[in-house]
Amino acid sequence: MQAVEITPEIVAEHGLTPDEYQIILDRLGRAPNLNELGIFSVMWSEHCSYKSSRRHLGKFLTTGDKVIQGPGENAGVIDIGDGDTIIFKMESHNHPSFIEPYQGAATGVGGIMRDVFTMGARPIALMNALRFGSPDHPKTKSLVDGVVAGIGGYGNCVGVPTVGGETNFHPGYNGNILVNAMCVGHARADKVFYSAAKGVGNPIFYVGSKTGKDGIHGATMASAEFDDQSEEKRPTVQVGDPFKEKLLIEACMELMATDAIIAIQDMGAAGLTSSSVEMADKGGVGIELDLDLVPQREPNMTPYEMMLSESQERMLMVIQPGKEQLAFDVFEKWELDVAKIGVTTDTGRMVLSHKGEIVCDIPVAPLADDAPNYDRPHEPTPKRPQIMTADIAEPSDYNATLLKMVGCPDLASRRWIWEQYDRTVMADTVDNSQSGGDAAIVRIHGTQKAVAITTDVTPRYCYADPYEGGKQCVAETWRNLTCVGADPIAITDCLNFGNPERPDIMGQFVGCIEGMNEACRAFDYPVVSGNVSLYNETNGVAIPPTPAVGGVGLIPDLNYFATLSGAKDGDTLILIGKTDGWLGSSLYLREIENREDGAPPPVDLQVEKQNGDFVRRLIRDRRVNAVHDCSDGGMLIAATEMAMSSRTGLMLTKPEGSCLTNGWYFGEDQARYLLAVDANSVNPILSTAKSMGVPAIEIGTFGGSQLKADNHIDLDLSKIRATYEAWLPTYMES
Amino acid sequence: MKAIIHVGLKPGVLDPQGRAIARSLSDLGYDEVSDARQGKVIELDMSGTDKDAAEARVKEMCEKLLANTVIESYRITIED
Amino acid sequence: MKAIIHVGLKPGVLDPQGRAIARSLSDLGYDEVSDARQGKVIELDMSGTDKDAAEARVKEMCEKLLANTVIESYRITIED
Amino acid sequence: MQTAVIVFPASNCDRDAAMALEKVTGRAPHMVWHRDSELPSDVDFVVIPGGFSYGDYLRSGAMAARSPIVKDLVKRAGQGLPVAGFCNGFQILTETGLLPGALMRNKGLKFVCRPQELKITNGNSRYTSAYGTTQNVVFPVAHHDGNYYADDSTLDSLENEGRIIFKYEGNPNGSARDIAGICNAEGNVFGMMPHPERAIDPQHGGTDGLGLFKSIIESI
Ligand SMILES: Nc1ncnc2c1ncn2[C@@H]1O[C@H](COP(=O)(O)OP(=O)(O)O)[C@@H](O)[C@H]1O
Ligand SMILES: [Mg+2]
Repeated sequence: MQAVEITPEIVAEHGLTPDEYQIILDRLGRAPNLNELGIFSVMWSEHCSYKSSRRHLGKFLTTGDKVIQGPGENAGVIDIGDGDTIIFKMESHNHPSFIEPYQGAATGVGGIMRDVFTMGARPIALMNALRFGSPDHPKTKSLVDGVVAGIGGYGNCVGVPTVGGETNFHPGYNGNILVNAMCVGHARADKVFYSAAKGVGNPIFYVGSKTGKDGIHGATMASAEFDDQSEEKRPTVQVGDPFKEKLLIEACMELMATDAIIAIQDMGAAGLTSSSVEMADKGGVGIELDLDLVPQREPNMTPYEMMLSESQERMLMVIQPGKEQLAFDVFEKWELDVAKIGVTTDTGRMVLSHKGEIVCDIPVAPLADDAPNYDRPHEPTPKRPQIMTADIAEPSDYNATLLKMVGCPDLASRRWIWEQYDRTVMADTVDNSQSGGDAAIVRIHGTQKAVAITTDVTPRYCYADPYEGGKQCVAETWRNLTCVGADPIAITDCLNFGNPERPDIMGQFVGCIEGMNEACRAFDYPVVSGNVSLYNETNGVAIPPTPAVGGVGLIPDLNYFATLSGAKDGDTLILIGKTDGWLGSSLYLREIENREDGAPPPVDLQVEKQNGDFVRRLIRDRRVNAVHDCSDGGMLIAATEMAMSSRTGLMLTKPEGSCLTNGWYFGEDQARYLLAVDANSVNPILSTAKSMGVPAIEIGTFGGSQLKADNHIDLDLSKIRATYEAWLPTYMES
Repeated sequence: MKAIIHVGLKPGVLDPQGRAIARSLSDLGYDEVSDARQGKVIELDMSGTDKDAAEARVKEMCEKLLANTVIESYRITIED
Repeated sequence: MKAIIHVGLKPGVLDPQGRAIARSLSDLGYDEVSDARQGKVIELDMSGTDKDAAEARVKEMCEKLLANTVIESYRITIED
Repeated sequence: MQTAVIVFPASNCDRDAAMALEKVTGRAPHMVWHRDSELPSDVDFVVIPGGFSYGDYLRSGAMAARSPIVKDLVKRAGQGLPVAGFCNGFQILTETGLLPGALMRNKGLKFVCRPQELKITNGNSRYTSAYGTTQNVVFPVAHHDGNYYADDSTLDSLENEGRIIFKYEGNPNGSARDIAGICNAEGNVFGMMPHPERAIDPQHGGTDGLGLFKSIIESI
């Protein structure tokens, strides 16, 4: 091999600090060659080593009755009874999507699916959480267009329904959009696969697509702050092949049905390097690979390129000796590349050969164990003063205000997005005609059970107060699962932040995690998987802290669930939870008053739990016709969404003694739900609520074709709907 | 005038479409085909008569809209 | 040898992609563009040296697979 | 009654089609691999399922239409075997020439997934007889290339011969004459872009798809 002298410049180009390089020198007792340096650099990148976040992630509640596998594997695994498990995870593909929105988003979807099926689960649902810059920003429209097309292009082709997500616009994301994708899969409990390579002398198989020169250094790129030049550098982004992915899923499922696989790991960021190191490290074995045997897309690839390539749709597996032929047969049937490229050893070393030479020979343990683990300085975000509702002027025209709200970028209908996603493929999406709901409902094939899935975070709260915002995003997912009648079980997360080397950003990160964790503990709602994306920052301007949370719950029997549509003429609208009219950091304040300030609404976790448990009980007892929680935009927006979805008008009456009118309509007090119930169920529900200490009041009646509220609002529902549906398509087509 | 623009994937970028075509041709018995690539051709009808000026404009269109220069390269021909 | 195959929609078949391109270009201010069409180019790497024989084979490939003659027409060029 | 579903690489509605057939016939269909050279001899009805066979590369359905199994399928269809293609299956049927025309990119250029109202324009066909007096049904659509094209004389003869079985109410993709589903002259081969197999269970939001499967099964 040509000897490249490792200079300090080369070390720096690999994103390693002099101190980190010194550790490598100490461990090896010599200078690394370029291949070895490349391997250390990707293993110790922020993306793979979580060096800034690891110690804080350790605070999360990660265990519980229903947790089969918490963080640390490719995805989390929970028990949903009857021998069924649900396997899920969320992941970011922010930087690639900014550079090449279609392929960036597509490969994000492909990558997260592999994390799930590598564990033995058939993917059954996809979700996505998207944040774009201001609609006025010149790049936003084409980014939305490309990202949405990419998500659909990949998921639709593979044939996994994309059932929900969230989309926000804010200038804070102008230079760094967020594309977080979540995948949920189903496996039988005795067919869950793990990544620890076991045994010595066992064959290592490479399957899937060939290795090309795609995205070399992609993992390091995802950890480096953007500057304006990065658009010029135009790093190679990976191109996805959903057709290959579909074949890979079917082939893996077929081989997994046998006992041929000892361990399996997808090749994600840092490809062959991280997959082989992780398998070896977890299994406490060594690994020997002959790189000449790696299926290659281009001639003359170097060991460095092969080890660092991020070509998509590839897997690594340790196969039971004697079952090699079976593995070849299955992958050849599905027309995939398959090769035996190495064996497990008892040396604890990673040894790579290429054209008859040893091109890497390093101990495996330090790659993982000695990865840097920083305690970065962090400063708490200063508390903001509370804004008094009385200090916010009332709008002179509530009709116009409501129309402005339902037509604003963050509340307007997402139909233009979700109609590009196949939501009904696999024929287990429940209630497929309705996509504005609180949580998606996907049946476990062949049963009457279903999983409920939601993604949520309110970055403006996290920015105002990371700790309260962290509590809120977990609470909102819990609430959204409750709204459909599910038992919330566990979450995954995708923590998107700026540069962790800045104490204020690190303060946001720590604050959000601590708030999230407190909510997880209060609800017994552990974190089972997740992902961290740092350095989302351009020219020193960071994104708002955005810890996206993906919640998963179980509907044990599909005879008992709810959605936000289903209110009938004559039904009564009941509001659960207390309303103080909290307008600080609300959407109303931003959209109507042009102010982004004030403390966000506090989250009382005990009250959340009590109110939510009460609502779920009512759904299980089939005493409600429709349910929706109050979130962005407050009660009036939630009530309007319910009326639109149920296709019936609504007359709202503000109870005597309630808070000021603008706060009543648009306040974002937490722990609140709206229920549509039969008129004759009202009294029994109110009295049960009273006996349990749950605040509940009657606030309206469904019927007609108008939305009316006291003497403030009188609008045709069709007009509201037209405004609500118009914004996004008009924007995209302008 | 007419502008004819060929847009193809840059060398080294995965071309799943081309691969599938090559595979399918070989299944049909066309063994002489060893590889295939697929690209786009965009043909524009343009007013004006100055070819050089047109080419410069079309180049701009490619950079802005017609090609995704992160993964694609393009070639322009101007015809009368 | 290389075979280069241009596949385009037949005249009279509405080309929604071409229309969209023309519209986007005019939105971007390229008023000189009056119309646009989008087609495919397929490039095949082929063994052999007899150009005429190759052309005949490629014609067969087009009829059998590469073009859908209900809506598309094609043009073949063989290069060394 | 024995049915079959053909499985191509990246078919993705094969399981859904099988569920629908089993629900209506009480018997699991044969799942036939695209590389097989013959359909099982006992088959009475074949479904070509939706999906993205071969990634929809080149043209939707083009490569699947040249698969080994399709030769036998074309032969058997010519002998009168009922064959239905949904979504990608419809695209494959037009690519084989069993059905006329072609399915082009949606007029709006975007993939479109939504519950779609359809009008039954021929209630006497082998695929619609069980609908009785029902005139409109709702099936989901989910496709990128569903824009049906044929030249005017083909369209006229489809229309005159009663071979347009379903039309869209509110055209989602630009299809000529709002065509959603057509059959061949003999009436045994049928293709449509919407997905009847995703409308067979109340939890799908409706069961309008069942009538289509019942119709063809009863006709055999
Ligand atoms: N990117 C997206 N992909 C799919 N569905 C989306 C997306 N963004 C929003 N949605 C859907 O739009 C609806 C409204 O979203 P959102 O306002 O975030 O709901 P909530 O306030 O309940 O969290 C939800 O049903 C959500 O699933
Ligand atoms: Mg909600």
